[in-house]
This record gives sequence, C-alpha cells and structure tokens, in this order.
Amino acid sequence: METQAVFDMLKGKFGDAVVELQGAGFSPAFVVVAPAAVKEVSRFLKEDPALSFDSLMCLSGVDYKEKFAVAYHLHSLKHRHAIGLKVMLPRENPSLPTVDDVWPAANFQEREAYDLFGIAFEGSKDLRRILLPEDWEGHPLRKDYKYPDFYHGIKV
Amino acid sequence: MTTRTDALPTQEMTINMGPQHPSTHGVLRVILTTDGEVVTRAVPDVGYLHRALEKIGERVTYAQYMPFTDRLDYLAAMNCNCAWAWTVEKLAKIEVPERAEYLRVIVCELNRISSHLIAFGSYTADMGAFTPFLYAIREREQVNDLFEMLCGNRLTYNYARVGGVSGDAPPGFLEKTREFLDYFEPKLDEYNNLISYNKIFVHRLANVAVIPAEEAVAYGLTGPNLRGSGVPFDLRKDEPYSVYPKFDFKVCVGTGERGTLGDCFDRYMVRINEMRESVKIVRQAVARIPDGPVRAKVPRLFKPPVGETYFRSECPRGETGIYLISDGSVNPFRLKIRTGSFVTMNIFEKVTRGLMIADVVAVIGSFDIILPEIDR
Amino acid sequence: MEALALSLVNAIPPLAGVPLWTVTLLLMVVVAAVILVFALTFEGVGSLVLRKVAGDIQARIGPNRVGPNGMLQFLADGVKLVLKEDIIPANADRLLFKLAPYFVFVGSFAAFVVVPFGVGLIAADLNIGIYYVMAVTSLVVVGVLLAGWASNNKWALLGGMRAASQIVSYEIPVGMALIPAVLIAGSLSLQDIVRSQGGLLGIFGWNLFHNPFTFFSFFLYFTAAQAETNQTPFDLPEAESELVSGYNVEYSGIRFGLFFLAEFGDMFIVAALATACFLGGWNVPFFNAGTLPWIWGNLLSLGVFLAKAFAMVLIMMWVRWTLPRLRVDQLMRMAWKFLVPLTFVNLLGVSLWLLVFRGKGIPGMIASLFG
Amino acid sequence: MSPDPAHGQPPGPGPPPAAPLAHGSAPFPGLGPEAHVMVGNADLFVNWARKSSLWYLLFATACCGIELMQAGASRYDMDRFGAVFRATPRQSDLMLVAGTITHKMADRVKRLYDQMPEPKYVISMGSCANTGGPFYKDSYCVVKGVDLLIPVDVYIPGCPPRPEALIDGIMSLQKIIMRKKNYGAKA
Repeated sequence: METQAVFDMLKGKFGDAVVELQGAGFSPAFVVVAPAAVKEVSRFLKEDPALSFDSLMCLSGVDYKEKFAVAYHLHSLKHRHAIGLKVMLPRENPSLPTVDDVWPAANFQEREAYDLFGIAFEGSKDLRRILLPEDWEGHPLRKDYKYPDFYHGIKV
Repeated sequence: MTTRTDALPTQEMTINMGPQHPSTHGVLRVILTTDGEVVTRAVPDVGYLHRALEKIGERVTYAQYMPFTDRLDYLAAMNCNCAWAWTVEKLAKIEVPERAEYLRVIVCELNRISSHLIAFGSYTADMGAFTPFLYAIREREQVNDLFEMLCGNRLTYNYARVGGVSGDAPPGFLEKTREFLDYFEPKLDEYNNLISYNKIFVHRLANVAVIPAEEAVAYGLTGPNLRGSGVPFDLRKDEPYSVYPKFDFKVCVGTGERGTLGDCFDRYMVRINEMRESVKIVRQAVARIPDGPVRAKVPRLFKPPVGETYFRSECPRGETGIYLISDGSVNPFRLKIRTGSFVTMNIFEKVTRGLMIADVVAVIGSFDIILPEIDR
Repeated sequence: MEALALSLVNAIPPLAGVPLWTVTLLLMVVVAAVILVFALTFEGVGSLVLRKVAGDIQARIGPNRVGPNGMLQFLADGVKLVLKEDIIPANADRLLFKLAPYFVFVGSFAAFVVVPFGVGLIAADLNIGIYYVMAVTSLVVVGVLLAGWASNNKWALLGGMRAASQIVSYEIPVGMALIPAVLIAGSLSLQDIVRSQGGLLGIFGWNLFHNPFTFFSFFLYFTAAQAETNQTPFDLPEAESELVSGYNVEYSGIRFGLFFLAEFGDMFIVAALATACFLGGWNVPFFNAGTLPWIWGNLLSLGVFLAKAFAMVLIMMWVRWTLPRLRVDQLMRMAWKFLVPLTFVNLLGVSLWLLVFRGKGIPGMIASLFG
Repeated sequence: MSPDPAHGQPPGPGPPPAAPLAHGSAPFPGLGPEAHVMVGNADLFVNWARKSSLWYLLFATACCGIELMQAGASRYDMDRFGAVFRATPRQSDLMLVAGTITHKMADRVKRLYDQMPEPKYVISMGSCANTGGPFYKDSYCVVKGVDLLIPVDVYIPGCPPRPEALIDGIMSLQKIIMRKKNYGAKA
C-alpha cells in the first residue's frame, strides 16, 4: 500500500492525532503522530488486515536540537510494504506511551532510547539503562551532551 | 521440562554468567536465577562493549565512518562496510559501477561464509566438541587470505567506499576464490558427518528453545534466526538490493527435521545450508563479473542532500538497518544502527525460561550473537 | 608384602639381623614410591600425549617448543603449577578447601595398588581387588563434592553436585559390567582375573571374546567408566563452556595440579581395569610369560600390559576430542534408563551362560571341537 | 609490528631492566653479578618453567578476541609454545586483554586480574587495549588504555594485531620472564 494511502487512512481514523506526512527526502516516508496517540495508531497499523505491519524493524530516538523525536520503522511481512512513524516530543521531560505490548521487539530498543536520549516510555515493562552503567550521568546521544571528565576515578 | 515435588523445599540461586565466560561469545552477562540446574529466569545484561559507535558517527565524516563499521560486527566486517556504503548511496542517490557491486557481493558472501563458520565452530565448542571449531577456523583462514589479498587486512577490512570499493581485485583473486569454493564445498558435508547429525549434538539442540514463527516476527528476529522458525524472509530476495536479483539462490528455512520447527537445531542448520547458498552466489558472481571501473566519482568532502533514509541489508546475524539523517553537512546528523543481535536478545529472557543451564549456552550459541552488534 | 619381605631377608644374609617389620615397611615405602613415580610420569606424559593427540586431531601441531619436540612441556607445567601462588578464596571453607584435592588425588592414586602390571608386578594382590578399586575411586566423589562446596562459588557448587550425582549413578553400571570377569575367574583378585584369560587360546582367551555377553560388558564398562571418571562426552562437572571450569574453578597452583593429575590417573585406572578384566591383562598371546626368568617375564608382561592400557587411553582421548557433551538430564537418563538395566541383563546373561555351558566360552568350545 | 619489550614498561611495575653484564663473576649471562651458581640455576629453571607454560585467560572483549582465537587455532597454534587457554582466572598466568575495555567493564577487568595467582603477566593486545584505539577521541565510554587499570607487561600494536604479532608479543614476554630474578640477591 502506498504511504499516501496509509496516511489518508490513519487521518480518517484518528483525525488530529495524525499530524503530517513527511514525504520528500524521506525514505521511507514518515507519518507524524501526536505522542499520546502512538499506541492506538500502532495497534491499528498492526491489526488492520489491509496494513498489518507485523514487524517493528527499528525504533530510534532522534535529537532534532529543538525537539526530540522517536522514529519507528515498520514493515509488513504479509504485504511487503514499509512505513515510518514518527512522534515529536518536547525537550523538557520527553515521554510517550510504550509500544512494547504491540510489538514485543520494541522493549530493548525503547530501553536504548531511554538510555541514550532520556526519553521515557510510559507503561514499559522494564525501563532501565541498557548499554551504560546504572550510575552513568546524562544521556550521551543528546546533542548538548557534555562528556564527563571522570567515571569512577578513571579519566573518560 | 522437569517436574518438581514440593516435598523438598528448594532455594533459588542467582548466578552471574559473564561478562567473562567461555561461551557467552564475548562480554555478555546473563543473570541466571536457577533452581538447581533449571533456569527460572535469565536476564541478559548488555552494554559491556558499548563503544558509542552512534555518537562517533555524528562526529566524523561519511568516509571516515567506514572503519568504524568494521568494528560494528568484526566477524562480518565486509557486510557492515557495504551496508554503510549502500545506505549513504541510497541517501545521496549515487550510481555505483556494476563491477564494484559484483565485488561487493563476492566479499559479502565470502564474509557470510566465514562468519557462519565461526558461528558453527563456536557453537560446537559450546556444546563440548572443541575439534570442529578448529576445523572451522582452518577454513576461515582461507577466506582471510582472500580478503588479505584484496585489502591487506585479515579482520577489519575497510574495503567498501561510498560509490564503490577501495580497489579492484588483484590479479589471481578470482581464480583463488574459485579454488577456495571448490575446496570448501565438500567440507560442509564433512561437518555434517562429523558433528551436525551426531546423536548427542542433535539431542542437545532439538526441541530446545522453540520459537514459533509468529513470535519470531513479533520479537523482530531477523536473518537465520527468523528463517530457523520457518519464515522464508531474506532481504536479498524479498527486498533486493545491489545485484542480488541477478543470482540464483535459495532461501534456507528451518524444517524441523530433527525436532520442532524453530528449535536450536533448525537455526543451526539454516546457517550450514546458507553457507552452501553463499558458495553458489559467489560462483555465479565470479563467473559473470563485468569489466569496468570500481568506483564512482564522489568528492572527498562529500555532502549528501538533506534527508532521512533507512536502508537494511542482510547480514549474517540478521538484518542490519541503518537509519541515517543528513542535515546537508559533512557529518551525519544522526545515525542509528539496528542490528540483528541486539533485537534478538530481546527474546532471550522469554525462550530461556524453564531450560537448563546447559541449554542457556545452547540458546546463546544458536542465536549467534556478537557483542559489538548488541552494544555498538 | 610380608612374604616378599621374608624372602628378601632370606635371600640377603646381612638383613637377617633387622626386624622383619622394618623390612616390610621399607619395602612398602619403596613400592609406593615406585608406583607414585610411575603414576606421576604417566600423568605427565599423558597430559603431553593428550595435547599432541589433540593437535593431530585438530589439524594443529601441539607443544613442540619446550624441550626437544615439546617433550618437557609437562615438566614446565608441573614446575610452574607448584610455584604458583596458592589462593584460598576469602569466603571458602579453608579446611575443606585444602582437603579436597588430596581426597581426589588419593582416590585415584590408591587404585594403582592393585593394578596388575605384570606376572609378579603388583603392589598388593588383594583378594578383593576389584572391590577395592571401586571403593577407593569413590573417594574421588567425596573430594569433588568437597571442592565444589568449600569453594563457595556457585559454578563450583554446580560442578560438585553434578559430579556427585554422576559418579554415584555410574558406579552401579561400572560395577555390574565388571562382574562378568569376576564370575569367569571366580575371584575378585585382579591377578586371578588376568590369569584366567591366559592359556593357549591367544587373544581368544580374553574375556572380551568369551561369550557375546562379555563382549557387550566390555563396551558397557568402557562407556560407564568414561562417565564415572568425567571424561568427555560426560565431562559435565568441569564443562568448560557451561560451568567455566566446574568444581575446580577456584583452585589455583598445585591444588589444581592435583585435580589435573587425578584426572589422568583415573583415565589410566579405567584403561588398566578394562585391560585386566577384558583384554587379557599382561598375558602375552600364545605364550606363558610366567615360565621366563622373573625379570624377563615381568618386563615382557609389563610391556604388553602397558601397550594395551595405553591403547585404551588413546581411544579415550580420541573420544574426548570428537564428541560433544551430554546435558545433565540426558546423562542421568542414560545411566538409570539404559546402562543400569543393560548391565543387569548382561550380568544375568553371563551367569546363565556360565551355568549352561559349565563356564566355557565360545572360543574354548570351538577349540575343544578341534581337540 | 614487533613490540619492543622496553616499550612495555612505563605504566605498571614491569620487569626490572636487565642488569649490565658483569665480567667474570656472573656465570649466567643476564643474571647479574651477584647471581650465585645455585640461585642462578634455580632462577633459570623456574623462569624457564614459567615462560614455557603461559596459560592465558580466555578473555576476549572485542575484535582482537577473534584474532586471539585464530592464533590459538590450526594455522598459528599457540599451543606450540605451551600457551593454552583456561576459562578461569585462578588457573591462568597470562591475561591477554584482547579488545576494547569500556567503563562498564573496567572494574570487571580489574577483578579478573586480582583473581589471578602470582606471578601473573598482562599483554595488552591491540590499539583499544593500548590506548583506546579508534575510540580514543570520540567515544565517551571507552577506557583509554587498559594500563589505567592494571599493569601491563607487553603492548602489541595493531587493530587488530595479526596472530604473528601476538605470537611475537608472547615471545617478548617470554624474554622478559627469563630476565626476572626470583631468588637470591635483589637486583
């Protein structure tokens, strides 16, 4: 199914929660949705027989300097089509609902986004730091991250 | 798996497996909660090799990032090299000469063979048979020799370039490759005779950690792990890139030949069969490689257009997807690498519940994880 | 031993004044020393051969830099282990931790006492020989369990527990598989068992070819004994890829060295028992070594015995480098569901055979057919 | 590619520098003037045993680990030198730090080193273990050289070093061990 058609379908179903379609220069194209609606949209994308995006390929946090974003890359094994889903978040206390009950694959990647960007996923079954030690300070993939001088007495 | 009577009160025990453990394939740490030998919970703790490859990507140029992709998955550095090159080319819409694409396919498939050899070898070593491991490395050395001929390094190749490859194949390379294939193909049968169908080996793997197809898809398994569950999905076939559509090969899937579909043995067997398919691909590529340049003209300080792209390619450990955001400068704006091993670890806790400690080792080996891919 | 001392006193006149018990004691010490030296040499050479065999099997070379062609590798390893720091973990049970390696070592070493190396080469021809071997090698399980427990390490504990259950389980089939040899010889003494396989039938006098049941007995014994001594594919107690190093994970230096030596000692004991009980022991085919002068008869029989035993050891190494490892439940299932019933049935078969055919084996019957 | 043994000294308590050869009084070259015949022999013997039986800890963190594996396998076969791997630090003499050490891993490395019995040696294999390697500048979580954590005897450059380089490193370590004095007068 074409991205435009998916976007129209989502727009029709969720109305204002679906913000825009990022098409030109984006491959695959992104459907931008409001943070609060991400879980419903995800479930619809997965369960609607015409869409059936059954696999979450990639979940990434992005720091767009003025905003954070979480990008989901979806793929359907059944229909062999792909789409992107994006959620824009404010810099202050970024948080959005988790999708790990829609796609279990999301859990580790959400933990990663939490670890490296400090984006909170509400309702996640296990939201801890994953790559860095528990007592690491800051979220290193943020654009304004300052490298620490010492960690446990060892120069960084 | 085991029946427990409540007559004898038992106490659960927490055991640390790793980060230094012979069969965690690196610095993986698994926190095992066991009741005697039976694992009630196995929580993976990753990140002991987190080297900030994504942050580094934002601080170096597109060309400079190539050596770091070697270290993303050092057992299949060629595949990662090419994945990066293909991603940037997709973002910047660069046409690559056909000979370069053929060379890339040859090295990718050779590297797939050598990577699966390690997977096969270390798996048998995990199961207690150390000898096949050394046989696998003996064959791997030959692939290393070929790569050394091509780019001068044994492990971290840095061979692909944005717009092609670093250099043409030296004289004699293609003949040597053909010789290697002739030598290697019968070895696969030897491995099967030696260990694959060994009764103890089969008993250790069959029906252990069964992952049904739907679960495999839901948990985002890819590559041999997904195909081991019987899902015939291979990016080289289903989302073809490079010159893969020109080759005739089969997508290997698990068949449940010795147990349930999707058990450790199926995942193991998929890799063995995939080596055979890779040999087939390399044979065709070597036979049909066209003449011509191997590198397109790409400026040294190369600035791709503004945009976002996601490119995924079939690496030996599942799909390696690179989500690349460019702001038009010389450095990538954001780079996210989705790797097969990292996503696969997600299902680890689920499939190891109720297994025995020895099976946990079998599961780790059957996923063929590699730590730099998990931790990046 | 006392009889030997007596004959020694009679043979050497100057000893007449010395009390007999002193001579006996001295003799004991000498014999013990000789066996210890033999055991240690075997274990050293065994470890070297193991690595060389491993090298051959694995398309490598194996040690070849230390001494001529790597011959001194075991010496270097031994000296290094003796000189290593001896670490006792802070939370370990110090007494038991120190005790464990000795149990293991003594368990395997004490069994050498009754190994019939030659016509007259046996430290003590106990009339309960096999029984004695079974008894002292059980000491190993105590040592291993102690090591696992005292280390206060969970991997060691798991290894110790595995070892305990494994050795105790496999002791039954091992014993049951050896009894046919005892039945045929009508004696528990290993010398008697070896002698019962002599005679003019050559290798067909061996218990291995006595009847179909003894033939099976041999393989059952060999399999079960591999398991009892923790050899691959039954090396679960130390399973390197699972339990890091199993029960000896916390042992360093010479304490680990003792475990290491005991492992090779066990290997030899298994091979020696298999040789003595099934492969004719020191019997030279078609020839009675007892008729030669003492020294030559013994040397010849010793050579034959060692050749057979080393061949068995080599087979064990070959198996070790070829097969993968079983899982704990599979191991237990194999012992209780297959080996124990099979050895029982086998024992029954041998007993019936001996009853029906008046103790004659197939080769014997064929031989008597031809007069 | 050859690592200079002298290069391996600065950070840790490395080997003592070879004593100058004294003429006439030293029966064993390289053992110094005070070396007594017995002591000299004992030293020689002990050092020989130690250098000939370098059991290394199976501790591979990253890329170099693969080269380490291949160095132990068929073609290069470190077993020739008596170097075999042990899975537990308690039974190993040599810690081959093969690969990147991150801050999360740092205290584990130190603990593994502490668990090894004396005398113990450390070879830092590859650029990452030497200095942090390619991750030196831009990475926030890579320890810039394992010598910040534990003393190192021999450094092997390369990313990753070839098995030949690793074997050369081990032989350099053997030379260092042969120069050690264990008994008799202090150097």
